[in-house]
Amino acid sequence: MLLIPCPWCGPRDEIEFHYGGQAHVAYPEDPAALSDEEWARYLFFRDNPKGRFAERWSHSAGCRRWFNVVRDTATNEIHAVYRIGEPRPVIA
Amino acid sequence: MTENLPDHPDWLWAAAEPKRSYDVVIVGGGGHGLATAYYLAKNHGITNVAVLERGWLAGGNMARNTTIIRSNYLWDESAGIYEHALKLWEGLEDDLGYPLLFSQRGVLNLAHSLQDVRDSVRRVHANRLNGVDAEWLEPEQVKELCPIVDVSPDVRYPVLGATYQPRAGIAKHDYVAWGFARAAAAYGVDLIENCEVTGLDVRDGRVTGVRTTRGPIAAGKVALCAAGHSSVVAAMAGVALPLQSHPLQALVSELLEPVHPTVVMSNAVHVYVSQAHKGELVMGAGIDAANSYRQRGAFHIIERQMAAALELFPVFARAHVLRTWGGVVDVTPDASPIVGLTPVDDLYVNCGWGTGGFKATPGVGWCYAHTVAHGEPHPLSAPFSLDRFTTGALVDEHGAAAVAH
Amino acid sequence: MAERRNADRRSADRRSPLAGFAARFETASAGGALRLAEIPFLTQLNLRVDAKSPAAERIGRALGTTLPVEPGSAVRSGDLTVLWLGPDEWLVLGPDEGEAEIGAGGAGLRDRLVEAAGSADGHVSVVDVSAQRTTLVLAGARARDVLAHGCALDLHPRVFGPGRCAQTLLARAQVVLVARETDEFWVLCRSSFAGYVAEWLLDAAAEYVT
Amino acid sequence: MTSRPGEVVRFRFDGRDYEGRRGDTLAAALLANGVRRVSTSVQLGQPRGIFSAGGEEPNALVQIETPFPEPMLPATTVEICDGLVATGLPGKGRLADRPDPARYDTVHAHCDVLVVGAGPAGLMAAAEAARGGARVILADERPAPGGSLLGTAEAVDGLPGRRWAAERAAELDGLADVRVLCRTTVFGHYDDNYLVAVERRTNHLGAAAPATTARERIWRIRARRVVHATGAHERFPAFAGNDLPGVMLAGAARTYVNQYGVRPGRRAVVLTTNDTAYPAALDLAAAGIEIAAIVDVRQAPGEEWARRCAERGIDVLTGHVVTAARGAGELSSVVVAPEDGGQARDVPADLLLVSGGWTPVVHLFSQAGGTLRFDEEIGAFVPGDTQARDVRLAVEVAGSARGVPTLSGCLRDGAEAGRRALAAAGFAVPDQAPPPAVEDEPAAAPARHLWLVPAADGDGDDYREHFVDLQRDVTVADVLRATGAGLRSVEHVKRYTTAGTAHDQGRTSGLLTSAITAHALGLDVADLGVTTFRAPYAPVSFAALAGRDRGHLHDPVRVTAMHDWHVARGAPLENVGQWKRPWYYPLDGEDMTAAVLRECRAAREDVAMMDASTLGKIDVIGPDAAELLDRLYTNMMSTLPVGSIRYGVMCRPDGMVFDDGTVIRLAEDHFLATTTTGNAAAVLDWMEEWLQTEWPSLRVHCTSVTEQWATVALVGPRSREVLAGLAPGLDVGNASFPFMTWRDAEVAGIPARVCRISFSGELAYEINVRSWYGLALWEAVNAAGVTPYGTETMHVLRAEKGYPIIGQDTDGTVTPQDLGMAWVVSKKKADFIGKRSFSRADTVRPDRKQLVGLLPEDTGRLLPEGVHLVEPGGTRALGHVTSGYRSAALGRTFALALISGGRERVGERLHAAMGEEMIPVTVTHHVLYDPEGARRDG
Ligand SMILES: Cc1cc2nc3c(=O)[nH]c(=O)nc-3n(C[C@H](O)[C@H](O)[C@H](O)COP(=O)(O)OP(=O)(O)OC[C@H]3O[C@@H](n4cnc5c(N)ncnc54)[C@H](O)[C@@H]3O)c2cc1C
Ligand SMILES: NC(=O)c1ccc[n+]([C@@H]2O[C@H](COP(=O)([O-])OP(=O)(O)OC[C@H]3O[C@@H](n4cnc5c(N)ncnc54)[C@H](O)[C@@H]3O)[C@@H](O)[C@H]2O)c1
Ligand SMILES: Cc1cc2nc3c(=O)[nH]c(=O)nc-3n(C[C@H](O)[C@H](O)[C@H](O)COP(=O)(O)O)c2cc1C
Ligand SMILES: [Zn+2]
Repeated sequence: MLLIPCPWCGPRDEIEFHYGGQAHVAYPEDPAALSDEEWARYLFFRDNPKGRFAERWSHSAGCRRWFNVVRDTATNEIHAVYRIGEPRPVIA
Repeated sequence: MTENLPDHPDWLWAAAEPKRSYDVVIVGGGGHGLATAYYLAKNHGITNVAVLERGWLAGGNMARNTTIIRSNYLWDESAGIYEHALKLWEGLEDDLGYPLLFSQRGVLNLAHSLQDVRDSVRRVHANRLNGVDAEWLEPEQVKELCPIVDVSPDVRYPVLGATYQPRAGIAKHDYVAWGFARAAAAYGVDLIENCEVTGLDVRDGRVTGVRTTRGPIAAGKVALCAAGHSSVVAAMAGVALPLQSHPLQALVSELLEPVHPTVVMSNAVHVYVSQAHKGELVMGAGIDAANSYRQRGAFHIIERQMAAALELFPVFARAHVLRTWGGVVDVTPDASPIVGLTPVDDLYVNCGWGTGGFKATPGVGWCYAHTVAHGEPHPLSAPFSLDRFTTGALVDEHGAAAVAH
Repeated sequence: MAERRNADRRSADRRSPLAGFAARFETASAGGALRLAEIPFLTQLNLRVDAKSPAAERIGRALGTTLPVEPGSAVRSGDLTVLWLGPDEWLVLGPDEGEAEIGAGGAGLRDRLVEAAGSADGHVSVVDVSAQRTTLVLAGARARDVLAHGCALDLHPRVFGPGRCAQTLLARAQVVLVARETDEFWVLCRSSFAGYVAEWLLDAAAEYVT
Repeated sequence: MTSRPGEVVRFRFDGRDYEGRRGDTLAAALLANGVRRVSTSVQLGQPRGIFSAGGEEPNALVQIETPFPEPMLPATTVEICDGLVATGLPGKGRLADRPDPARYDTVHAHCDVLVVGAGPAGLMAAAEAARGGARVILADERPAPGGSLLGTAEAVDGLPGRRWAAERAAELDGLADVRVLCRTTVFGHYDDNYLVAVERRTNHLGAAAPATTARERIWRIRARRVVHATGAHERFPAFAGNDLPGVMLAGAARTYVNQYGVRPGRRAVVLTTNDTAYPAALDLAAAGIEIAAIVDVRQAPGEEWARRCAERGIDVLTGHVVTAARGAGELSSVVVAPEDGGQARDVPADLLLVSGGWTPVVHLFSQAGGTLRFDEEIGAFVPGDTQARDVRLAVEVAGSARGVPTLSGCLRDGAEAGRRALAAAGFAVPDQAPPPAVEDEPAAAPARHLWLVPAADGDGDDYREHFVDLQRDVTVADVLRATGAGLRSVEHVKRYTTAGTAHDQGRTSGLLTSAITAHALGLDVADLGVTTFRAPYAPVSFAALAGRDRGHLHDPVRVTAMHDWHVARGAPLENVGQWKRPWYYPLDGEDMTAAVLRECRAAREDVAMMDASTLGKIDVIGPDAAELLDRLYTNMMSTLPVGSIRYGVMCRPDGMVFDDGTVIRLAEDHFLATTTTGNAAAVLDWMEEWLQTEWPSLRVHCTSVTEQWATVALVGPRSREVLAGLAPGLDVGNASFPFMTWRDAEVAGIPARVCRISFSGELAYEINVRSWYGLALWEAVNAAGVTPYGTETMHVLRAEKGYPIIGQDTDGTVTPQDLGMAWVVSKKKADFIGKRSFSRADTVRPDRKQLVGLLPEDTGRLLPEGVHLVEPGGTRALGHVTSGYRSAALGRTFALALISGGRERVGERLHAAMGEEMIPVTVTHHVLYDPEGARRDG
């Protein structure tokens, strides 16, 4: 049970959240202009690194806000939490 | 008295030292890697093969799964490869000369809602057309097969029936892995442990070798079998895969006198359970929601698992959880595997089996060996190519195919 | 006259989600360690507005208190309570206004807020959710203990004392939890879940009330 | 020792009645009664005795029969109570054949410092943390605090250790922010210092346990810092016959004497590799047990111990080993020999105390992600640096859990750990208090790490009687066979031999297995390592883990405001997600088929009503509300006039249908969207996800109002008439209130929003009121002579019209076009979610599965849902029946199906394959009833 620091509500148990996968995957400007390969990348291909991963969470049972987290998938350590629209922080 | 496990053979395999080069290097010494090596040697006469394993052989998901074997998948493509596997299972003990404790005790998939029933019946009919044994059972028939299932109508999610595959069952995972390892080693395959692949050498669009914690190794062909770590390894050759890695947990109870004669799985009341040969209840849980490479999952998953187990099996109340553990499973968008070629020549991929690839072990080993040997997909694995994500020809086993184990 | 009759008829016809639990709540409350009761029909408005906007200020004036901007805080103003739900979201609780019409009209709280919001700034929403949730009061020396069986929040009085509120989970239901007084909580739960929450609370309380 | 003080407790074991004393464990009570054989081993069927005095017990496993059957508990952890009935286990436990009446529950707890283990180290850690003002939880699995002090006779601050511990714990428990939990095993240490513990609350009370008290309670503890003060387990070397009843850990024997006043034997030999067995031997001697000899594998013990033994006349044989324990089913003699090969002798004894050193209990530390380091001095793995790895553990380890050997050292170490935890949790650390005084602490001589004692000549040197894992009957021979088979990893050896996989998870034997393996491979055990530690630290019952989430509380039951009416009316309920919905309303003597046909006829020919409250409802408001809906629905919502309603479909980006429902426009900037019952939460989440993460500039707010409204669907040719009667103020004329519009009005005197929509194809209305009024409205409508119908009839009616149910007629692989709903896909919008996918290679295939109608040639034949279609003579599945019903309106059965290239096949004859039987059917268009829509429009 991770303890996830909601940028608004503070630390809450993982079960209050909904996982949203990789962060910073923008909906394509003009999907119609994409090739099938490019569209498939958008649809199905997400990073899956072992290590730091910028990902989205929604505090679905709390304030219902989406936000971003940098978490190490090898250790589950959370390195940063930041709001949607903010750039991924640089972590030493 | 109690049922003792059959003995392992006196000799298994010798730890091999890496050579400079091999015709085929298999990355990952789990069940799939070992079965692939075995069939490369046996079916295709290719024996200058190394299986590279970063830890101890078959210590990944092969050491962690709940060992459910069945072939009653929904879609024709899935039925093809899983049924091929099941047929191989039926002759595998003899083939490998190893007691695998393959027990065709049947698998029940319970239905708890009218939609579950529809989906289940649909699968039964699909299975039959595909030559897969399948039956629909009414609650009383479920009770007959597995008397400890609570089929009373007044529980939160009553059992409305079940699909039943009599030929399905379980096997002893370690024995399977070691059976393949031993047989492959006997053909001259090098099984190399504590040898982590840290890089893939790609020249002019062709893979030429691997770099490892035990030095570089040249390879004519490289076949990935890294399960939960497939994304990480494929990325070494610049190949992106539509995978997400999640922890999946399982647990066992203490040894108990026989209470559970078959395998029961339930999607809605998420639980799957069998009583293994020694007498322990083996139970699987769900995946953790978030990506992770930790071989352990969150505790609330286990609690929910137990709540679900007691709904179906009230007599389990005072059984004890002895040990829990987790594995890292690689999940695809359509809950079907990826087997075949990659954009890099001579680099092959077998991954995405997610929560359910143990049952496929001999089948995928067979097809993947063929793919690697011939440089083109085996007909049974062809539908599981990487390019299905581009065309959209997914083999979606989520919706209608019950729990994927 | 016809108006009046309708209004009476309506209140008579209203049935709160936990109407059927009243007797069991009373029994559970008899020992004194715990008080459990439904507060039916509170007016509840879901308010969405930019906290820094003039509209928020006007709404605050209409409520008699500025909107609390500290996450998880609640303020009271007369018989109103304003709960922070999110960075631009509040739940306004007020007394039963039973007869309010669907849509606008009358002098209900909703209309006051809509009016205060004005239309100039556009992006304000005031949604009537009075029947979306019902309110349970759980009070007494063992109230915290009962909640702790199903709520993962730290309910220590220093952490979750009067003036705090939270959207969270109680057992398997989403709730809005409000610390009213030192030993008094309100549990707001969705109407369809109310029976489950009530059953759960009664079960969790069994150890303390018998 | 029949003269033991204390309250007498009567129990029964293996069919015989015994007396014990309150506070005894079953093991202690059995030993007091001279019972030494407790169980039989799982593989070999050998008799086994009591080996330890705690949860690490590998041998003495029992089955509880009364008060309630419970499998496999170590007799060393079962507290006896009056009426307890237990039996020794031959390896396997047995489950009850009746439901467990006990209650189980869960509690969440938060603290600054959690201390695991209330031995001297843990007590000091907790005391220090509490002194600094922290919120502290101190948990110990034993019934009383004190840890090893309970079993030793050592004094602290001039008090017997047991009393000192009790007083410290009582002091702590008296503090407002401290909680002391006994009988509480912390069994898992998860991410972010989430620890789980199980408290056994009533077992020791037997029949006196209050029925409302949960028998076992799971504590879910979130701690800012954790102090692991978990102590150490004594271990044993492998020698021939080390499984015989009568062989016992030295510390355990000491505990039986000191804590329980029980003599575990009459004449003892002691085998040791270290000094800690000496005080044990002396305590036993003081209790009247004859110590035949202390066999010390070292050249010399600590001087003080040697002196005290000499004083008591105890023979100390240094440089000696025990080469075998002998006896028929029970220890009768011990073979002692000089290690360098001198003459062996047989020493008669009924007790053999063994001490192979102490292994720190690092389970939880390791679970938490801590790495271990081999400590040469104690010959065991100890916690490594907590800050060494990528994950920095918020953990301290104290006392013998990290290898501190002495009592004074553990007290000091505990205090320091408490202070470190305090500081790390952000508290000011108060001045150091003087450590408690420990008087008698002789200097120790170094231990020697001896794992394996070869048998004396000719005495079973095949190592088949040298047990490594007593519980799994694994011997040194088994380990050697594994390494001989080529295995080189201790994980492989574990799986080849099953060592460490039993109930005790190898607590006293795990290190031994590694050491023997390392020895066989010519490796250093430090390099070989040990197998992975996993939760739970000790077995936990399934029921405890399930807690309160059982029976009717297993999963929330969601009901509408009209639910009680449905139940009172005898409607069977259908589970739809968490909702309970009325399925049909049988009249007396009616079966389901008859009821549904009657309900359908009422809807088609007269007037009927349904509880539609479960549909999801989302209030969408803001200047950009229309824009948001345009992007999410496949069709155009921005052109919908205020006052009107439109049906819409949502797809995932992959083009597959995800949900459908109606959208009503309340105002220029205000919509109400409905969703399917099962998808209400998912659709709201979906909207929020796009809004917040992708289009934050859109000015829209979405609010769930699902339960704000109760909805009664009023359906059938007479529905207008009924509505007119109930809502005299509403102009129900077709022109003033046309299809797909809504009006606010009073219905039955209740403020309502009436929508003229139809999911049945009939003239129909949906009346929405605040859910408080749901029941009143329902009753009023029903009183107007309207027939209630359930979900089954709803399904039939909509199927006759070819309306799909998302999730029944779709399965995540179906596009709107596949459903024959190309009309709902906007050609005008530049983009919407899913659009791009409609032109992928696979979505434009002409042979995609498409929704069609099926008419069985036998008009009375019902096609089961899920049945597959094949071409006559063929075996390849073309698709399957998604919905199949008897239709009152059509006077026959019919079905909907998804069939490859279905629309091209209209008119074709296919076979539904029911196993061997082939049922001929004709493919039709999917809309079978009133295709022109005249009825709903009229
Ligand atoms: C808890 C659990 C329950 C399951 N239950 C079932 C079930 O009931 N039925 C079923 O059919 N399936 C089940 N599965 C799934 C099944 O275990 C897997 O699909 C299957 O084992 C995957 O194939 P594998 O055996 O080759 O994988 P693995 O055994 O995981 O093999 C992959 C190997 O690759 C190695 N590796 C990774 N990276 C590198 C590298 N860089 N260099 C060298 N080696 C590397 C790993 O160490 C690992 O040994 C379950 C899985 C889990 C975790
Ligand atoms: N070399 C040694 O390590 C050694 C040998 C013999 C005696 N001793 C003596 O033992 C004492 C050690 O003191 P200490 O405080 O470090 O340990 P301890 O053994 O006295 O106390 C540890 C306590 O932790 C409890 N515990 C362990 N795991 C637990 C869990 N998961 N959940 C709940 N409780 C758990 C145990 O029941 C025990 O009561 C000292 O007096 C020392 O002299 C040490
Ligand atoms: C089918 C199956 C049965 C198992 N039975 C037991 C068992 O009886 N006792 C036990 O301790 N572990 C058992 N395990 C779990 C293993 O001990 C171990 O936890 C698992 O292989 C994962 O490895 P790890 O925990 O070392 O990471 C079993 C595992 C599987 C897959
Ligand atoms: Zn939040």
